[in-house]
Amino acid sequence: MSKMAKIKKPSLAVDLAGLQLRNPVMPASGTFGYGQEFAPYLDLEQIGAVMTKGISLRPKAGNPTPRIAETASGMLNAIGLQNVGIDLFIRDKVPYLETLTTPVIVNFFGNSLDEYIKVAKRLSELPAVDAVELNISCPNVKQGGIVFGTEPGAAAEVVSSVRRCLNKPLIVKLTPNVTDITVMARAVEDAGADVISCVNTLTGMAVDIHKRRLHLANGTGGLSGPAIKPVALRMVYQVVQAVEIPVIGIGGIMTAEDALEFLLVGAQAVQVGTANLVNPGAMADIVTGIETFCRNQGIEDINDWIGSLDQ
Amino acid sequence: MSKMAKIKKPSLAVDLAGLQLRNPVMPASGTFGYGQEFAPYLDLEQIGAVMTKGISLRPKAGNPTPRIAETASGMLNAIGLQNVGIDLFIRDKVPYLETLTTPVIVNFFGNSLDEYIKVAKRLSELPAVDAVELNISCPNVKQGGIVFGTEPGAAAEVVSSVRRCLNKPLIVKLTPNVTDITVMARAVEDAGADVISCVNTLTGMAVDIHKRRLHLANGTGGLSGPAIKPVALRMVYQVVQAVEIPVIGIGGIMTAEDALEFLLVGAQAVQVGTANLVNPGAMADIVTGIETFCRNQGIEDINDWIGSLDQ
Amino acid sequence: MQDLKTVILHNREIAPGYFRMAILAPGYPQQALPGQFIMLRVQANSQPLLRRPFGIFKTGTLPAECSGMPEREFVELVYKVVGIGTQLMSTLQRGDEVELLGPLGQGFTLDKTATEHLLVGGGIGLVPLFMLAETLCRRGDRVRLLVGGRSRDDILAITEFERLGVETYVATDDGSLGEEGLVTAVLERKLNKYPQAAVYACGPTLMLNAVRSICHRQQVALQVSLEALMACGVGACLGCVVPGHQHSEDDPDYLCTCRQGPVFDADELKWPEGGPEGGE
Amino acid sequence: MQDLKTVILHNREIAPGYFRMAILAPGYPQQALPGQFIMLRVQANSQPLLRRPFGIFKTGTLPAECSGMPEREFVELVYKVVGIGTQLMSTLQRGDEVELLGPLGQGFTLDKTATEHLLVGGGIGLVPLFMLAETLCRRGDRVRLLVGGRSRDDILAITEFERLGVETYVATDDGSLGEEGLVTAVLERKLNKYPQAAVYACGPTLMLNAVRSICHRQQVALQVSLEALMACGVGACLGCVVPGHQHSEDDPDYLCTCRQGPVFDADELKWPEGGPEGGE
Ligand SMILES: Cc1cc2nc3c(=O)[nH]c(=O)nc-3n(C[C@H](O)[C@H](O)[C@H](O)COP(=O)(O)OP(=O)(O)OC[C@H]3O[C@@H](n4cnc5c(N)ncnc54)[C@H](O)[C@@H]3O)c2cc1C
Ligand SMILES: Cc1cc2nc3c(=O)[nH]c(=O)nc-3n(C[C@H](O)[C@H](O)[C@H](O)COP(=O)(O)OP(=O)(O)OC[C@H]3O[C@@H](n4cnc5c(N)ncnc54)[C@H](O)[C@@H]3O)c2cc1C
Ligand SMILES: Cc1cc2nc3c(=O)[nH]c(=O)nc-3n(C[C@H](O)[C@H](O)[C@H](O)COP(=O)(O)O)c2cc1C
Ligand SMILES: Cc1cc2nc3c(=O)[nH]c(=O)nc-3n(C[C@H](O)[C@H](O)[C@H](O)COP(=O)(O)O)c2cc1C
Ligand code: FES
Ligand code: FES
Repeated sequence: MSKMAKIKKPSLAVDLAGLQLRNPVMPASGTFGYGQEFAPYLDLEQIGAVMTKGISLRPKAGNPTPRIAETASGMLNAIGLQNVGIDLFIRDKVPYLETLTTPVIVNFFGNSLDEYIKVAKRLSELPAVDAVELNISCPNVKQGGIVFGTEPGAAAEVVSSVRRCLNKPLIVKLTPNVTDITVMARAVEDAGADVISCVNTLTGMAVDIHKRRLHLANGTGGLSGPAIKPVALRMVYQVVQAVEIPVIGIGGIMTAEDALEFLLVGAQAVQVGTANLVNPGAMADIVTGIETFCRNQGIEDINDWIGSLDQ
Repeated sequence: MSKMAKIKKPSLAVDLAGLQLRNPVMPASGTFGYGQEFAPYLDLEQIGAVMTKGISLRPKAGNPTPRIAETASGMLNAIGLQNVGIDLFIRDKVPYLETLTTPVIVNFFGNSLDEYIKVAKRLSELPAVDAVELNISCPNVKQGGIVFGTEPGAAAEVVSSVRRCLNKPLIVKLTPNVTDITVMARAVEDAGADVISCVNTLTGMAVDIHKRRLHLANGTGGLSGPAIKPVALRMVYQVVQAVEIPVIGIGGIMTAEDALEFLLVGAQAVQVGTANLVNPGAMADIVTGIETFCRNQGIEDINDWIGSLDQ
Repeated sequence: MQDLKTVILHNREIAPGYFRMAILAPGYPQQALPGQFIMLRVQANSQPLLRRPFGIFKTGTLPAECSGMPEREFVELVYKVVGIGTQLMSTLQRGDEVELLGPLGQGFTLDKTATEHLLVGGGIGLVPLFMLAETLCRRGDRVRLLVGGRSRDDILAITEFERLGVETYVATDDGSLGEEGLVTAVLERKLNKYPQAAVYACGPTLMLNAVRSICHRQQVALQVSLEALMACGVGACLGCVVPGHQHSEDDPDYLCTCRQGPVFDADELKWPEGGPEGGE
Repeated sequence: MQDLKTVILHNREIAPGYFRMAILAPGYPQQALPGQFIMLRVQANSQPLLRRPFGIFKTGTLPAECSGMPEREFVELVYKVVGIGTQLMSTLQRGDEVELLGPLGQGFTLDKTATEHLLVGGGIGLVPLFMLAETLCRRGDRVRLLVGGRSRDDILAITEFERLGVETYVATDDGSLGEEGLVTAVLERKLNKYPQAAVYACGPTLMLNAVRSICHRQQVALQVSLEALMACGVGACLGCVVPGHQHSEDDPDYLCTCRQGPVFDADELKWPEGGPEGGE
């Protein structure tokens, strides 16, 4: 590595199924509101993409409280996919998103195949939306996708149905709560997914011995944060080996080092979730940290790092 | 609750498929050696049972190093089931175990149905062995059980085969790396398991960005410790609802509070794993802590606490 | 609203289990409004993972001469040790680093018509009332503080309220300070005497519920400051929601405690038997 | 061998990135043998989760008159800050609580025949050699310390060895202290001069490998102290194994660094091209 290489500003740009990202760092759905909430803390033009919380056909109230619990190096959430619904989203949130040059990805889900399709059609019409992420994996709500996300046939059906009525890149987000994630990955790839993002939260539970009851009103919740990083890394590694399409790594990414680990095992980009809640400026720190690492290591292009694990 | 109740020494004894334990706290296999290693730190007559590391028909060398990696509130291990094999176990380890009044449980595994059966037969002959725990769930070694542990049919076959040639209580240990643990639980219950213990480790991975390689020589490893407690609690809760036989809770138990959480959701006993590595006296502290809690709460008998979740 | 990497100026135990911490916080004296809160991160690693929310007790400026250093603006917290986060906080010392996100949320609305104000605090719930008292006193209104707690050790910072000119009334469960009984009994008496007063309350759910019943009956304006489990403090996670007054199973209406609260008009909230749901 | 909940007596930086910590440790002066180690837990919560292994640098007793307190036995560590655990350790102060498991493992065997002893330390690998030097000097043997490091800042505690009467030879990569070059070059010269010497080495894998080649060639006795990733330190987890000399893919023969080591006769170990496997 020459001294030259160390001095030059490294290129962090990545291509995600045709979507050009200035860097591989984007928020994970549900931890970044609709974007605008974070504008006071973060220059949204500095991250790779903006990701909204999950949108459904109709507004959704979510679960009763308590909805969150802290665990060792992690947190459980049982928000229950509370969201304003596609109509209010278009009316109240899209105008702000239109002002951004950063690519906008909308995460969405349905309670039925029909709902998935209806939302996908509405999203197709919106020029401000650069790609969509299909949540077939939320573990909180019975109809929120767990059926689609753990059964390859059902997953393939929803993916191919959505694919048919969508004119943008389709990211499919997988749940880690399965015996073999490569089976799910291949199923959604074959059904037409352009990108796979993984993982969503692990289903967990917290117990309050003083009140003799479960912490979360919903009983179970989704575990996220550093605690799940080892499981997420393993699954991303497996999925990268199993499919041809690009993979976005998610799970417990708090620092640039964490992000670099996912990229090293082959993720084309990463999503940052819980870290945004702990530190609203987390993604800016991560982007800067990746850049510094590349400069110090003489990596001119982040694509040279992606998947370059020494095996 | 009367003052009387607070003063009396609470009874911690539990019955585990006919096995009488003085308290519900025992080690998790692989974190307690063959027992004797811990005698300097712990009175083995103070815990509910002794559990050996997993034994196989022939000695097993395990994996190359590095075999362990620390993660956020957890650790990965890829020991690879290193053990002395059943012959040396009987020759070198059993004589010490015979001197204990504490019930002795031997964890074992095989690379094939035939090996499982052979080891089970040998263990049947040993009066020092009070019960056995069948590991169908170790994620480290390809032939170490992952096939048996994630497929209900295969699990049922090995359980019923072992059941037929065994004259002691049979505990079957489940892996958490499955889509629906209740399916596995019901399969092994129907096949003749007397007790279910869950969970084993979650499969994970750690990456070293400075060396550009995976941390563990084996690639993947088993995640244990506080990080996995929420997932373990959820699965124990689910299994307790799904089967009639007693359940032993395992996963991230470091303190008496943690143990009480598993008991509250219905575990009849608990196993302590990683905590033994951090603090060789952990189980003594946990037993004392449970006793103190019961005394303070006026719980005269731990069986009144077990499964008493307010739902 | 900013995220500051900053340092602790002091941190000391003021009563058994209660601490008071001052943090260097440029801009806070100008920005912070009564009833707002901050999210504090006290460790760099992941255990505990989340920041913890604390009401702003007061803000101020250390004069230059005090320390031989330039003027320093600070924010002050008063907290009770209840779990791992607050336990860790209690071990921190002057100069230790923390991350401070704030000021956050909607504070108290100063009632424009009332000139009599009854501030009702339960235990640590007294914290957000101090800046409110300061502001009301500054505009010349009459402020009374009604404060309840288990015993004398749970009654904090009374003299500081009195120095503002606030009349204080104390009730403790065991009678070890002030009168024996509930602070709500005091409230009922005072409301009989000052039926036009505005009421502001912060404390445990049961207390808030009782305060709400009394104010509802007497038809006086009530603002409450709620607590909720919070992950982000900025409206992103939706973990801290509380049912709004029109909330029903079929037509749910959730408000974010961190963004639309922590202070609410009592009428904005749903008041079931047990107090506003979600307030812990 | 005991698990002590105890306190730190002092903890200070002795060179950039290197610290020295004394811990109250009743019994250690009587029990600890040269080359043994301890497992230290520096935090009560789960991050970092595992204890960290450290060689025993020395043990001793603070006389009563020093402190106005009764005699206090202590153990002393010297450590380098490399990650989260050692970083956390570096922030600890006198009086802070730690948990100390030890003394653990098999230390050095005092060579019965040799009276010339060459102690070879690389960087922080010098730590377990001090008590060995003490013991050898006490029985009147000739002890020479050969120590290598990147630069002068990595050469620690030399004067303490010299006070024992040990002759010291220093080599640094950049020549900033002692001669420029590798400590193994010094070893070769010394072995030419003292061909009957026994060698004891602790340091990075590459250094140990080179030391082993030299000693093997010269047919002198060598003991090495290894490092390995450790979870338990007591032989329970089998995380710290190192291949024994007969180890092969088909007939594996693993030794526990924590229980059968950390000091091994060189002949007990497998020495592949890259040094003993598993030693990090
Ligand atoms: C807007 C707001 C303002 C607050 N102001 C103050 C204040 O000025 N002084 C003060 O002492 N406390 C205040 N609290 C409560 C404080 O945030 C919690 O006591 C603290 O987060 C507990 O952290 P811990 O790690 O010590 O406890 P944990 O170990 O996390 O939990 C211990 C117990 O505290 C409860 N708890 C945890 N987090 C919260 C929370 N966010 N709100 C309520 N209960 C919680 C848990 O359910 C558990 O029972 C405020 C909370 C909110 C939401
Ligand atoms: C028997 C023995 C004696 C030791 N004596 C000393 C000593 O006297 N002084 C001293 O400074 N260090 C000593 N070490 C090494 C010391 O244990 C590690 O430096 C320490 O555990 C690192 O902890 P950390 O949390 O700071 O680093 P981590 O954040 O855990 O890791 C940082 C880096 O250190 C490496 N590392 C982590 N743990 C170990 C380990 N157990 N052994 C080797 N490398 C490790 C990791 O692979 C990583 O590259 C000894 C190790 C052993 C096994
Ligand atoms: C509070 C919260 C809300 C979430 N909501 C959604 C959601 O609406 N849709 C979705 O696909 N994932 C959702 N997730 C999952 C995250 O997008 C992410 O997959 C997961 O948290 C793991 O990443 P992390 O460890 O970085 O948080 C949510 C996670 C959290 C913590
Ligand atoms: C070092 C190590 C070795 C283990 N070896 C075995 C084993 O041989 N057989 C087995 O059934 N489980 C084994 N386990 C899994 C534990 O018994 C336990 O199921 C798991 O660690 C979760 O519990 P914990 O979080 O309390 O550690 C091992 C775990 C660890 C950490
Ligand atoms: S705490 Fe996250 S939305 Fe209020
Ligand atoms: S560290 Fe656990 S066996 Fe050596």
